[in-house]
Amino acid sequence: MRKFGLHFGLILACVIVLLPPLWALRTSLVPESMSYSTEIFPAFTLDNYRGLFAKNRFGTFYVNSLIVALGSVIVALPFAACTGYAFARFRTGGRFARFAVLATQMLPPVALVLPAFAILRGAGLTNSLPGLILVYSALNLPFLTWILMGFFEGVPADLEGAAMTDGATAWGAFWRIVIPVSLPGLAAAGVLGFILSWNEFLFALVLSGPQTATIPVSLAALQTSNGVQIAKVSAGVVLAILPLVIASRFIQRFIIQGLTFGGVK
Amino acid sequence: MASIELERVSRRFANGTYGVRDIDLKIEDGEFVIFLGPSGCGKSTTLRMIAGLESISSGDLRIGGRSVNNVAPRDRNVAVVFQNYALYPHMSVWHNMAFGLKMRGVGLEEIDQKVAKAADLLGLNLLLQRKPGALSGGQRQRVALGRAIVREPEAFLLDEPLSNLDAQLRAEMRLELVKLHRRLGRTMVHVTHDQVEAMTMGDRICIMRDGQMIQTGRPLDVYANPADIFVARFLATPPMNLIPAQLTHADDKLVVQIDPTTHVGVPPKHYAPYVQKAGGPITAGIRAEDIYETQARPEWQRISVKVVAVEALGAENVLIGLLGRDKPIEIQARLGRHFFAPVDSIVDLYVDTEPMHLFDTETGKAVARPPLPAGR
Amino acid sequence: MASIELERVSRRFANGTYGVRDIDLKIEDGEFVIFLGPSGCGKSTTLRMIAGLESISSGDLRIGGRSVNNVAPRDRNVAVVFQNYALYPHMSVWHNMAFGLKMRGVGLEEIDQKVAKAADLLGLNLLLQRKPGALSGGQRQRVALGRAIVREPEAFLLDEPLSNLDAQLRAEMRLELVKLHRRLGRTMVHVTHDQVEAMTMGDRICIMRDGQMIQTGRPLDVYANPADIFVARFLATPPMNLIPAQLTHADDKLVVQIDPTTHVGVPPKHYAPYVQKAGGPITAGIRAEDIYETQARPEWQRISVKVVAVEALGAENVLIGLLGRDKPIEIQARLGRHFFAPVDSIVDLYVDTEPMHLFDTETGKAVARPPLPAGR
Amino acid sequence: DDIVLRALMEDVPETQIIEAMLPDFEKETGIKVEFEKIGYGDMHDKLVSQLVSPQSYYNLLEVDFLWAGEFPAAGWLADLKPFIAKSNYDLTPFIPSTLDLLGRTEESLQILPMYNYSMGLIYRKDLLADPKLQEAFKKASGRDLAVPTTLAEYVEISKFMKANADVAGAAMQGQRGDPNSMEFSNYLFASGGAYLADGKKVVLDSPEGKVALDLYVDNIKNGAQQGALSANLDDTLRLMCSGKAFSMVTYWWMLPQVDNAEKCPDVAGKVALTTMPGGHGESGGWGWGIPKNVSPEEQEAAWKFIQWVQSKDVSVARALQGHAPVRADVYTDAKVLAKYPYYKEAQDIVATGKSFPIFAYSAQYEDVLGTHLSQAGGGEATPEDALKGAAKGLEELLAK
Amino acid sequence: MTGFMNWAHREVRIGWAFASPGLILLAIVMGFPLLYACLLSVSSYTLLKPAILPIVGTDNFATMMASERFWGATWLTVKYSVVTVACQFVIGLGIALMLNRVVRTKPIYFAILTIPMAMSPVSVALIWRMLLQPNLGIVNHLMETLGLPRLDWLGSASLALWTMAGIDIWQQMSFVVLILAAGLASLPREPYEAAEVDGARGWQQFWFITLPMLRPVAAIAVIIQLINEFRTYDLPYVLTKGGPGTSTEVLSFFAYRQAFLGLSINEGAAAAFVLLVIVLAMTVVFFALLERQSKS
Ligand SMILES: Nc1ncnc2c1ncn2[C@@H]1O[C@H](COP(=O)(O)OP(=O)(O)OP(=O)(O)O)[C@@H](O)[C@H]1O
Ligand SMILES: Nc1ncnc2c1ncn2[C@@H]1O[C@H](COP(=O)(O)OP(=O)(O)OP(=O)(O)O)[C@@H](O)[C@H]1O
Ligand SMILES: [Mg+2]
Ligand SMILES: [Mg+2]
Repeated sequence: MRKFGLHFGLILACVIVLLPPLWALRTSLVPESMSYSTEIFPAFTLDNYRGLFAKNRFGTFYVNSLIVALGSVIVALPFAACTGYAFARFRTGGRFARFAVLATQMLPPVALVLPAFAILRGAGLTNSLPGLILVYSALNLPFLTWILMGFFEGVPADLEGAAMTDGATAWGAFWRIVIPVSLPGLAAAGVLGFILSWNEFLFALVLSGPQTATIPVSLAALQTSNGVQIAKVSAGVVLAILPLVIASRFIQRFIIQGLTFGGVK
Repeated sequence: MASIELERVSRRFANGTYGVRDIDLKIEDGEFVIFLGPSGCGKSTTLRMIAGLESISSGDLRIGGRSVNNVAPRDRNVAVVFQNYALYPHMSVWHNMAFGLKMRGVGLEEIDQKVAKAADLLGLNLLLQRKPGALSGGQRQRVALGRAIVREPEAFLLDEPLSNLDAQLRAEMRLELVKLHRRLGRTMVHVTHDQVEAMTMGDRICIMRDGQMIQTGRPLDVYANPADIFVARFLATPPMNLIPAQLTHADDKLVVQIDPTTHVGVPPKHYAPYVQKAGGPITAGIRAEDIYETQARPEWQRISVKVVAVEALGAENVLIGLLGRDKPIEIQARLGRHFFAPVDSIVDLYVDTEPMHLFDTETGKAVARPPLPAGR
Repeated sequence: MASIELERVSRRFANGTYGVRDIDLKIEDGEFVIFLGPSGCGKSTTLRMIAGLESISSGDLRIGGRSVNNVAPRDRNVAVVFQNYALYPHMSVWHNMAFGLKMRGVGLEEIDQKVAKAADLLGLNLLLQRKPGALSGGQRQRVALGRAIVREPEAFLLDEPLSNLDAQLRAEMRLELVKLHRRLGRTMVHVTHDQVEAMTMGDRICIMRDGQMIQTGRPLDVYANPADIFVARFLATPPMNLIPAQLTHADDKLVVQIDPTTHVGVPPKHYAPYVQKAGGPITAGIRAEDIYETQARPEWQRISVKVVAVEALGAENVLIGLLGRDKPIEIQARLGRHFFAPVDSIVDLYVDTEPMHLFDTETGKAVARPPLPAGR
Repeated sequence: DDIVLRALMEDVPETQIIEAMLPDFEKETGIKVEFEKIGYGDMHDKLVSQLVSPQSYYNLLEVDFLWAGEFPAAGWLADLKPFIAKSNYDLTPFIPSTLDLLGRTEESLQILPMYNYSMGLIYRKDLLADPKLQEAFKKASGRDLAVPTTLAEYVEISKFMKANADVAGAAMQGQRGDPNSMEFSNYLFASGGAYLADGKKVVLDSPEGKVALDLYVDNIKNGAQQGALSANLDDTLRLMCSGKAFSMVTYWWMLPQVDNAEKCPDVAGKVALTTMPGGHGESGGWGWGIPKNVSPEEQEAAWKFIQWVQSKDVSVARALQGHAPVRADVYTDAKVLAKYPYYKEAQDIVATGKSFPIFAYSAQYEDVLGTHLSQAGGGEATPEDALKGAAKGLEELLAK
Repeated sequence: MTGFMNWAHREVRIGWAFASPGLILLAIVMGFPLLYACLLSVSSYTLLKPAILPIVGTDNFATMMASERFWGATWLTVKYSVVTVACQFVIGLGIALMLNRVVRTKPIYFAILTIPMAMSPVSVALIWRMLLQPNLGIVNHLMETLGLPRLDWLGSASLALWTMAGIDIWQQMSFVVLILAAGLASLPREPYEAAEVDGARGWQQFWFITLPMLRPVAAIAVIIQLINEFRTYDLPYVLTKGGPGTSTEVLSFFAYRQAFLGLSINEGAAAAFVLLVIVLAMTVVFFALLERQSKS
C-alpha cells in the first residue's frame, strides 16, 4: 500500500515531464500548417523529419553534436576526475582553488564568447569539431570536477590506504579503487557533461561554421523572419532526445543500484 | 632489512588532539612485536604511521635505517591488516587478496597459487567469488588477513586481525601467524587485546597508554616485572589485585599490613629492596593466580576472604571476594574448576607472596627490585 | 512481553546461499541468551532477522507471541549493536547515542541525562563532541554499545559488542551488561566469541553451526555435556583433546585403547552407558584442564606425553605434546604457571577421566550418558 | 586558388531563392558561393565576432538595415563607390527609399539594397463586407465600414471588430524589441510623426507622437488579441492565418503566405493588402556589403556577385519566385505584375515607406523604444512618460 | 596544512599532480578569455572603437551601477534564481527519493524523468511557446475546456517571470534528479539499518540520515544549478526578449544587451563580472553556512 503512493507520485511526475515532449512528438508528425491545431492528430506526415534532413542538413549536425558531446565528455571526465580527487582527498589548493575553478563558470557565456573565439581563431580551431570539443571540455570541467569531488568525499580514505600499502601508486589507488567505487558519480557526471555540451548554444553558434554546426544551432535557425517552423523544431527535439533515452538504459545500472559497501566498518 | 625505528614520533590530529606523543621505539629486523594498550591509546595510529597512512606531525620514522617520513606507503613495502578491514567493496574475495600481488607485478599463475593457499589456510575457499558485502564479519576479517599474508612484505602490520574470529579459528590463526613469522623472518607488529596472543606470539610486547609507550620487554618479563600499577593490572585477566596497605617493619620482619587483623609478610629475600619504604603506605599487587585454595607450600600465607561471587568459566572458577574487615577490598582469585563456596561465606585462601609486587602508592610505580625470572 | 520465538526460520540470500536454515528457538521474556558459533555460521543473520533487518525467507518469527515477519524494525522496539557498528557518520558521539531516544520522543533533559550516564559508563565523556571518523576502533564500538544501552527497548541484540575492547574494559563492560540485564529484566541476545562472556553472562547458550542450531542449554551444562565433537571442541580454549581409539572390554574393565601401549580406563560408574560401544572405534574427548602434572587423586590415570612446546601465558602454561607412539596424537594440557619441560622430553601427566566423553567416531555424536552435573 | 564567396544568410525564402540560382552564377563567373543559413536573431553575434577579428571568414555580407549605422560606424565595410565607379554600375533603377534606408550618404555607399521589407496593412475583405457588421458599425459610428484611411479609423475598426466580430481587431506584435518598435513605427509614421527631423533632432515627443502612442496603446488594450504583449511575427501570422484576427500590420510580402489556400485555408482569398492607413508605413530592408577585412580579390569577387544578383534579369527571375524587389523596374515588369498583381500596392508601400532612425545604435534603440512601448501597453507606464522616455533614450543614444 | 608551503609533503605533491592536468586545461582554454573579459570590463573597448586603451578603471561599473535597469535586472535575477533552484531542488529531491525506493520499475521512470534535460533550452522555449500560445496554444485550450480562464502566460508583466520559472523548473529539475539519484545510490546502507532499529520513521530517516549524508552532493547540485540559473539567457531570449516591459530582463540578458546591442563590450563584461561576484558570494556564503551547520 505504501508503494502505491510511491508509484502514484512517480507516475504523476512522469506525466508532467512527458506531456510537452509528447506534444512535440505529435507536432512533429503533423504538417506545419496544422501544428497549432487543437486536435490531437489532425493529419499525419513525415515531411518534417524528411525536410529536416533534406533541407536543413540535420543529419550532419546530429553527427556533429554526437561527436562534440561525446568527445567533450571523454576529454573532460578524466581531467575532472583527477582534479576532483585532488580537491576531495588532498585538499589541493584549499578552498581557494575549489572556488576559483568553479568561478570560471560563473561568467555568463556572453562575456567569454568573443575572447574564446579570438584564441581559437589564433589556434586555427574555429569552425572545427576539435575546437568545440576543447572548449566544451573546459566549460564542463568545473562542474564535473565539483560533482565528482562530492562523490569522492564519500569514499572511505582507508580503501586507498589499503591499496597503497598493497603496492599501488596514488594513481593506482585512484584508478583501481576510487573510480570503481564512485561509478554512480562518474555516470552522473558523464551524463551531465554530455548534456551540457549537447545543448550548448552560444559557443556553438559563434565557433562553428556551416559544416560544424550542432543541433541547437540548427534548431535555432528554424526561427525565421517568416515565422517559426515549429513542426520541424519539434521533430528536431524528438530526435535530440533519443541518445539520452538510449544511453539511460546503460547509465542507470550505475546510478540505480550503486555499490553497497561492506568493505569497512 | 626492515628494522623500524620511531624517534620522538608524534601524531597530532586536525582537531588538535594527539593520537600519539613522542614515542621512541626500535623494532629489530625480523622481530615480532605486540602492541597492547587500552582502547584509544594510539596503537592503530602508531601502526598507521609506520605504514605511511597517517602523516607524522613531528619526529622521525626510519625503516631499515632510512628516514621514511615522506616515503609513499607502497615504497615501504609493508602489509597491513586494517582494524576496519578496508576491503575493496567492488572486488571479489579473490581479487581482494590478489590485488597486492598484482600491484607488485607477480605472475598470474603465482598469484593464483598464493591466493589459493591463503584461502585454504583461512577457510575461504568457497567464498573466493563473493564480494565483501556478502560476507560475515569474521569472514571479512579473514579476507583482510589473507590480503596481508599472501604477500611477502618487509613488515607485517596487523591491527587486531583476529578480534572477530571464534576461539578455535583464532587459535589456528595465531599458530599460522607464528609459523609465517618463522618461515619468512619478517618484522611483524601485531596489535591485540587478547591475553593469549599478547603473551605467546611476540618476541616483545609494547604497552601503550594515552599515546605514550609505557613499557616494552619480553612478554613474560613484563608480566613478571610490571613497571607500574597500570601495566600490572592491564596485562592479566582477571587483573592483578591491588591492595592499599602499610609496610611495617617490626621484629626484623617486613609486613604488608592490610588492616589491623589482616597482613601478609614480604618474603625475606625481598627485604633489601623494600625496606626503604617501610613505615609508609604501599600498594601490594597480588595476581589472581597467586592465590590458591590449598596450602601447597609452607611459605604461602593464609588470608580470609568473604565470598562475593564465584564465576565458573568451565575450565576454572574465579572467586570474587572481600579482603579485610574495616574497609574491605575486592580481590579476585583464579581457582580450580571444582572450587565452590556459597556467597557470603568466609573462605581461607593461600597467597604465594614471592611474586608479589609493591608499588609506590603515590606514583604508582613499582618499587624497584631485582627482576624476577620470567615465568614467575 | 518480549519473548522471541523462531519457528523453522530460514534466510536465503540473493545468491542462493542460506545464511540460516530452519532454526527453531524460543527465547523467554527477560532471558539472557548467548549465541556462539564459528565464523560465518549465521549468528549475525539470526540476530538481524530478529531485529527485522534481514527478511525472513521462510518460517515464522514471533516477538511477544505476535508474528512479526512483516513488522518494520522500528515497530519491534529492539536495540541493536551491529557487528560493524553502523554508526551515523555525520553525527557526533552524543547525537549517535541520543538519536534513538529522540526518535522515541524522549525529552531533551532526560536524553541528556541518559547519554551522560552511558558515556560515563563507557568512558566516552571526553569524546561526546567527536564524530565517529575521529575515534579509535574500540571507541567506535563503545559508541555503538552506548547507543543500544541508553534506550530501554523490549530486547537487546548485541553482535560481538566487546570484540574490539581491551581485556580490562571488556571485563567492566561484561559486568555492566549483566547489571543492565538485572536492572531492566529485558531479553538480551548476545553474540560472542569470548569464552568468558559465553560462560558467565548468559542464562543460556545457543551453539550454531552452518546456519543451524546445534545445542542450547545452560552454559555449564553444555560445557559438561556437549552434544557432539563440534560443541565439545568449540566451547573451550584450548579445545578439548579428541583422541581416536578403540573401546575394549576386557577383564570386566572398559578401556580406551589409544595405541598398543597407551590407554586410559573408563571410570566404572560410566560403564553402563558406554559398554554397548565396546569392541569398536571410539573418539575419546579429554579437556585440556583435566590433565594435571601431579596425581592429586588416586583414580587419575597416568599418560606419557612427548613435549612439543610449552606456551607460557603468564597465569598458566599450556603444554602441547604428542600422545601415543605409532600414530602420535597432538594433545594440549593446561598446567600451572610453574610447569616447564624441555622440548622432546617425555613427561608423565595425569588424566582425570571422570569428565571424559566418548564420541561415536562416525557420527561425532556424544555417546549418551546421564548428564554430568554442571561444574564438572 | 579559386575564390569561394562565403556569406552568412538569414534562413528565409529570399535566401533560398538566390541559393537555387547560384549554379548559374558559378557557371558564368567560375566563382563558387556558399550560403550558411541561420536565424536572424543569431546572425549579428556571429557576424560581429568575425568582423572584429583580423580576417573575416565571411567575405560577402548580408546586412540588415538596422545594422546599417553600426557596421559603417565600426568601419567593417568596404565602400562600394569605387566598385560602382569602376564597373559603371547603374544605381538609378533602385527605389531611392531603399537606398536611403541603408545609410547611403554623399560620400559613401557601403550597402547595396538586396530586398525590401516595407510594412503595410493586411486585412480581411470578408469582414469589411459583412452586412451585419456594416450595419452595426454604421449604427455605432455613423460611418460606413470601409478600408480605413487614417490611423484613428483603423484603431476604431479594430476595436469594433474585436467587440463584434469575435476576432481580434488587430494581430499585434507587442513583444518587446524589434516586433513592437517596428509596429509602432508604422503608427508613428501613419499619424504624421517622426523620430528625427533633419536627420539629427529628436522630434518623437510631439503631438503626433502622442496621438500615435495613444492609439497604439488603445489598440493593444482594446483591439489586439490576448497576449499581444508577448506576440511576435510568428504568433500574429498564425493568428491571422487561423482567421481569428481582422488585420495585421506586417511586411507586404507576407500577403501570399496568408493568402495561401494550402497553408491558411481559413482566410485564403479573403485578405488584401494596403498601405498603412495614414499613408506612410515603416520601411526596412536588407542589403549587400563587403567586409573590409578580406583580401582585395575576394572583394572583387563579392562585388561581381552583388552586381549579378541585383541585376534586372536576376531580380526579375527572383521576383517571379516571390522576391521582394528593390528596383522599380522589377515592380513594373509585365511578367511580374501578371503573376503578382498586388505588386502595384507593394510598390506604393515601398515608395512611401519611412525609415526607423539609422545610426550606430539602431538595434539598441529598438530595445529601448520597445521597452517603453511594452510598459505603456502593459499599463506600467503612462503614454506620456513612455513617449518622453523613448525620446530621451533616442537622444542619449544619438549622443553616444 | 596545504599549499606551496609544505611542498616537501608527499601528499601535497601528489595532490598537485592530480589537480594540475585539469587546472592546466582550464587555464589554457578559459584563462585567456577570462583575463580578456576582465580587461575588457575596465577598458574603453566597444565594438565601434575596438581598442583596449585607455583603461577607464571602474567607469564601466559606475555607469552600470547608476542605471536603474541594472539594479532591476540584478534583483530580478536573484529572485528568479533562488526561487527556481529552491523548487528544482525540492521537487528533484522528492523524485530522487521516490526513485530510490522503487526497484523494478526504476529504469523506466528514470529514463522518462531525465528526458527534459536532453532538450536544448532554445527548443524547450520554442516548444513551450507553442504550448502556451495565448490564442492558439493547447494549454489555454485545455484551460478553457476545463472552465478555467485563458491566461496570458508570457504577455502579462506579473505572470511572465513565473511562467518562465515554471518552464525552467520543468526542465532543470531533471538535472537535480540525475545528480541526487546518483548521490543516493552511493550512500552507505548501514546507518539506515541503525536508524530503523532506533525507531526513525520514513521522514525522520530522510531528515536525520539521508539529508545530512547527501549534503555534499546535494550542495553541489544546488550550487551548479544556482550558477546555471544566474546565467539563464536562452529562455528569456526566446520566450519574452526580456519583456513585457522589463519584467523578465535577467542579468545575463542585460549583459548581452549591453554588449551586443549596445555595442559596449566593456560594459557587458562589467555586468558579467558583477554577476560573477554575486554568484561567487552566494556560493561561498552557502558553503560557509553548510559547514557551520554541519559542525554544530
Ligand atoms: N548478503 C549475503 N549474501 C550471501 N551470503 C551472505 C550474505 N551475508 C552473509 N552471507 C553468508 O551467510 C553466512 C552467515 O553469515 P553471518 O553474518 O550470519 O555469520 P556470523 O555467524 O555472524 O559470522 P561472524 O562470526 O563471522 O560474524 C556466512 O557464511 C556468510 O558468508
Ligand atoms: N581523526 C582523528 N581525529 C582526532 N582524534 C583521533 C582521530 N583518530 C583517532 N583519534 C584519537 O586518537 C587516539 C588514538 O587512536 P587509535 O586509533 O590509535 O587508538 P587505538 O589504540 O587503536 O584504540 P583501539 O584499541 O580502540 O582501536 C584515540 O583517542 C582517538 O580518539
Ligand atoms: Mg585501533
Ligand atoms: Mg557476525
